[in-house]
Amino acid sequence: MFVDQLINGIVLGSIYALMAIGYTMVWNVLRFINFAHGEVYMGGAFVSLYLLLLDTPIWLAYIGGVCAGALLGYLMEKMVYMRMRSAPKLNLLIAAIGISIVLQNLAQYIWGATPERLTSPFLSKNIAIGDMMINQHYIFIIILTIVVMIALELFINRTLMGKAVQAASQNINATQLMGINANKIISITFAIGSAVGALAGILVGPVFLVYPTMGVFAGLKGFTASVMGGMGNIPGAMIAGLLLGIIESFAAGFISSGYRDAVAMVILLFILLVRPQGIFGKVIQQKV
Amino acid sequence: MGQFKHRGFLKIGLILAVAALFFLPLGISNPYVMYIINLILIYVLLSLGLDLIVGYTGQVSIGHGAFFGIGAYVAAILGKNLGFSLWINLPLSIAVTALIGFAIGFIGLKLIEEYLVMATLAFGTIIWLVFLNWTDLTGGPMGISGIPAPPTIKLGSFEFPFIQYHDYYPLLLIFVLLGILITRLIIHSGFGRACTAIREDELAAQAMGIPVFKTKVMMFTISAAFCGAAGALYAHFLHVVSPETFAFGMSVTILTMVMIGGQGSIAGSIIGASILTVSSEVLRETPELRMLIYGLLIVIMIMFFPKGIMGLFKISKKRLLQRNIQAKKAAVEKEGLSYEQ
Amino acid sequence: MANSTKLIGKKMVMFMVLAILLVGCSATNTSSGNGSSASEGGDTIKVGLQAPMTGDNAQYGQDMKNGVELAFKKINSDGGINGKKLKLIVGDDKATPSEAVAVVNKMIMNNGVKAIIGGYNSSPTLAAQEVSGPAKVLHLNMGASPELSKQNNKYLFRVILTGSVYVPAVMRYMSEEKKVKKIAALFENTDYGITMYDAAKESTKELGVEFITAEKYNPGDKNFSAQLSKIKTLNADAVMVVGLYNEVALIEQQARQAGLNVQFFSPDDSMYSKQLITLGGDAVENHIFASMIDLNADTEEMNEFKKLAKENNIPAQANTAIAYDAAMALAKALTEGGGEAEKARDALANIQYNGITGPIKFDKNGDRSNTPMIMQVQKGDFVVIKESE
Amino acid sequence: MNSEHVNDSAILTVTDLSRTFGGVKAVNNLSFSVSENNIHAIIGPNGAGKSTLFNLITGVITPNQGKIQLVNQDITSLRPDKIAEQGVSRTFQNIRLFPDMTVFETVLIGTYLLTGGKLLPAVFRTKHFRNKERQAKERIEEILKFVGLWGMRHEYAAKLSYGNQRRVEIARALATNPRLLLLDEPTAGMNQKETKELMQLFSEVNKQGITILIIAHDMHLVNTLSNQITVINFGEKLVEGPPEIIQSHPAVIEAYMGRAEVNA
Repeated sequence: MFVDQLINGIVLGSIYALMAIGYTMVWNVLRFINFAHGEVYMGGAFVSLYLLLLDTPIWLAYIGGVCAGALLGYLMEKMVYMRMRSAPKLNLLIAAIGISIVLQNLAQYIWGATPERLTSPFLSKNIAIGDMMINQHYIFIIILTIVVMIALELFINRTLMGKAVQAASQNINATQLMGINANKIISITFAIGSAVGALAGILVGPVFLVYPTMGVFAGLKGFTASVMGGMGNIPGAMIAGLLLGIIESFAAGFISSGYRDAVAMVILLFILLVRPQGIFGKVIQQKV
Repeated sequence: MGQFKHRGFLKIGLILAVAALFFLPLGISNPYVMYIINLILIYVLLSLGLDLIVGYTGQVSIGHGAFFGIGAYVAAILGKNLGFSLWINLPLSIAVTALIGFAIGFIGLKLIEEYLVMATLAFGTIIWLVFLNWTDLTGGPMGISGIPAPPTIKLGSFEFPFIQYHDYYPLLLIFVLLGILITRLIIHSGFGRACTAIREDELAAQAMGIPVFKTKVMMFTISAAFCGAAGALYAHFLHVVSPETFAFGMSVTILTMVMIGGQGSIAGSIIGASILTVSSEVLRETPELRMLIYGLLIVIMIMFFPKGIMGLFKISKKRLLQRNIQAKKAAVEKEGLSYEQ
Repeated sequence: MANSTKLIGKKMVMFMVLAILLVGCSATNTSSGNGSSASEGGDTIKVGLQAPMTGDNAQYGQDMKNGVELAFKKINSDGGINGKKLKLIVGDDKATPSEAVAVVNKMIMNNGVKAIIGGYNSSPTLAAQEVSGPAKVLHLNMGASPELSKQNNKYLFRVILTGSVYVPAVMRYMSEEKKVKKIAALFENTDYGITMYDAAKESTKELGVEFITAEKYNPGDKNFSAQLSKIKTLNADAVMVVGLYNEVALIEQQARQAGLNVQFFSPDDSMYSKQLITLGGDAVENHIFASMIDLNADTEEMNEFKKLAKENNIPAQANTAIAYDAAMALAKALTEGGGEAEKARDALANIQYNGITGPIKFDKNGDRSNTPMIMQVQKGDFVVIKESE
Repeated sequence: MNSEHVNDSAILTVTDLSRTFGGVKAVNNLSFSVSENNIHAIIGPNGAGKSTLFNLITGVITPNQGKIQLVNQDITSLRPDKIAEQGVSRTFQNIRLFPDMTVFETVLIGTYLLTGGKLLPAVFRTKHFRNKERQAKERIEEILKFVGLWGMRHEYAAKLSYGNQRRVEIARALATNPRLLLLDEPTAGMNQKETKELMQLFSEVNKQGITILIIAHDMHLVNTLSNQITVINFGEKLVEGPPEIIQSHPAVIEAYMGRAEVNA
């Protein structure tokens, strides 16, 4: 049972880590919680599902879903958030929640509310490791998550665009002064964060199904992970996501499965009160 | 002197208008419309409560749906299991909600801005999960139904039973008016002004001797108590409570009412609650599109009226006030008098 | 200054437009239904459907809606109810008690419906019948919970079988034919799941089987790994799942992934849907359950229903058929009632009607007395393995 | 402790006060005292730790070590509102008004200590409560007339001229009925006329028996207004004394005067 829960935890944690990246990247450039990120996760999965129905090859369908997620994030930014730059953060928050209501119900309107299973080439195969059986799709999730993390790390640190995104997270206004188009950076940030979020949704689709409200709790967990890792800290978010998944699985297995979702919330509270800069964050001096 | 007379008229007008409100049911034959009006009244109470902490004190909570739920569940549990009436349950609901509100405020209000938002979200979700999972007490996902109606009120030979929605209206109206009155009394006092000062500039407020944390916690507690009262009324009005009503969506709905109506404004709370309740009910005609349109409405409103509907009037009122002063100044200077009133 | 005034003016105009839109909507709304006191003035009789149209359970609501619409279409083309056409008002109860109360309120008071078909889930139905009962509105529901028999509501009828009929049937089959002794229960934490489990537990003594654990989950849960790994350690002979197809499919799939390979069964036909097989695939093969309907039955009624469904391009699901039956029975009662609520109720209480789901007649609790058959998922289809007695 | 700090008429006594920020000693072992009814000036170059000192006295930040006494009471590490309650009020270097309030409303906030923040009397409008409210409003009328803003009381404070905004801030501070008023560079950014008028106001405030501790750059202001000056640099006290002595002190000239001229 221990190993079972550990594997479940790592798989869940990979998903949370991928989700957390989206929250953290958006926080970096705009300092607000994009509550509609969970719907990007759902949207990506649905588009993949739809492409599969059209007999698209499975890899193309997955890539299509990721691209659709990126587009969704980009459009969200361009159509709503960009027009609210001067509005208080609270307004952005409400707008984000409004968008998430719209997207959830739009998905239901288009595709219906029935949960559907996304195909995975690996799902029906188990691998025996010792006397443990591990589903191949789980291994696929873990490997892909690691690949994405490395790729993202390389992008941020090795490419010019990545460095610009990083600079923007320090000070978006300064970026503008340096001659980098801030709006362009914000758009790119949304697109990348959303692409990763959509990927999370696609990976989860074969296991926990695809349905309009799938993003709600995934979003909350991803967001919790991003706070755990320290808002704005990308590697921190990844590790925190993994940690959250494992803690949650053990709590559900050994304490109570009904309160599974409460675990993340308790951790969130604990972090906020005891270490608001996150597990991996640095203390920032506030100037009076 | 003329101004005084003007004020007197206003006061009489206001009293007449409020009195007229009580006779509103006479003009409404459709009980469903009455039901919606009653629902609006409950939401007004919720918005007033949330506005106290969000609008007047500047501390944002997206967990107030949980306080609404605590009030409702306390009334439901006591009403269903012990047969207590609304008159006992209401004060108990308020007390329990205030107590929990105080505890949460005490822990959470050390945080600021987005971090407070996150913490209230976490608290709200945890409380909702308790509603959902503490099956022995709360009925779990099934909720509690069969909550008794308030007992018949007897005034001499007159009897006011609670059977139809028309019967609930005066009761709910009284509580809403009471809520408005208390809100007004609070905001026009040292305490209320302290809250506004905290909203505007915490550091400056503290330098004026305002105990910032204590004031915030107090206001948070009152705000929770308002929602608790609304919850108890809701439970005895609808006779059923179930957890999903008090999930994150409810917290968002109340906050949206406050934002769309206009923060820090009693009229705003009333307008916000009315718009969202009516649109949500009207949209029941198209169940498949209901939430889609509702969501769009929220996004559009928040994009185009960032200060809420009362914000529009506030701007024009401000301008009016200033224009008035300017005109007076000019007049006074013309007459060569010193400008003093 | 002028610029900002213009801006405010613009916003005011927008606000006005929005307001007019809303008021316009509400005006059409109130004119379409004119209070409960007004009798159906025109030539229509309104019937409400209380079912989950959005959220995780929306598929059930959609199936029910299809069935009722199919029946209404047929009835209306055959001349309606004493010359009046039936009109369906759809109300979304989101499978939750408070929404059910809200929407039933609206349908009765604003739309003036004479009868309600639904809901699908037990808890919302239990809450909603407290509104429809006093209003003397016929309420034909599809909830399985035995609680629904105890409500003392003369207007409440149940068109499916009650849990106290389903459960012993399947338990006896599992004990006698499959020789299971130790059963693990995994059920939805709602009126439906809890009462079904209680009924199952009651039947264990005479059958000589026992429940070794009772695990719960909340409706809408998607991750059952914690419950399943607990069950796995207990070496149960079989697992009884009380839930809807979404959950049953996921549970069995996750059980296979966790290496829990035992017989799964369910006490009733809530998961009887092609969706179960689409979602569950190989994992749901051999799943056993008690059912009141067999879509492969070669009866006159079934064939007619399937023909109608095909003509109207509607998938012939179990819930579609049951809702269709409910609508047909209701139409018969309304015809006999001749516009009077009391008479229609009495007509329904004494109805004798042969539907797709077998003979429909109600006992004094408003329950049907048919007995279920036992079915099994075999090669991606639902096969009767034991006929009803 | 040096004997020079013992001051019988002191309203404020700071002893061995230190505070570091990330290794930088913003205030280092600072001791001085402010005599009752004085106008005491603190001067020093930018970054000398003057504002940090004010924040320490008013409790906005807590010291790493040292002691702050108000008359005989230890106010070290008390919360800012508790210190305000003891009769210490302040203005801020960057004017901090309440953006959404009129002049009258802004100053009304200052009467919090008079009216109190009790809830039940407010809800029941007790006689006591109404009396206090009336008193508060009378007091504001008095203060606003005193600072010359009565005619502008209905205007939004943030929309006023810079000089008048400063007056609002001072009026708000006065409304708390302070014994000690801390002014953090009150004339920075003012034109000469405004500066002169404000200086006039300060001495009138002082005549009402309120001790003033003022941070200033403007040497002219310091010399004409104050009767005691403390010069600090790098968080440490350089010299202290009446204006005549400070003006000619070589260390001051070296550390401060040259730069002040550049600044001015």
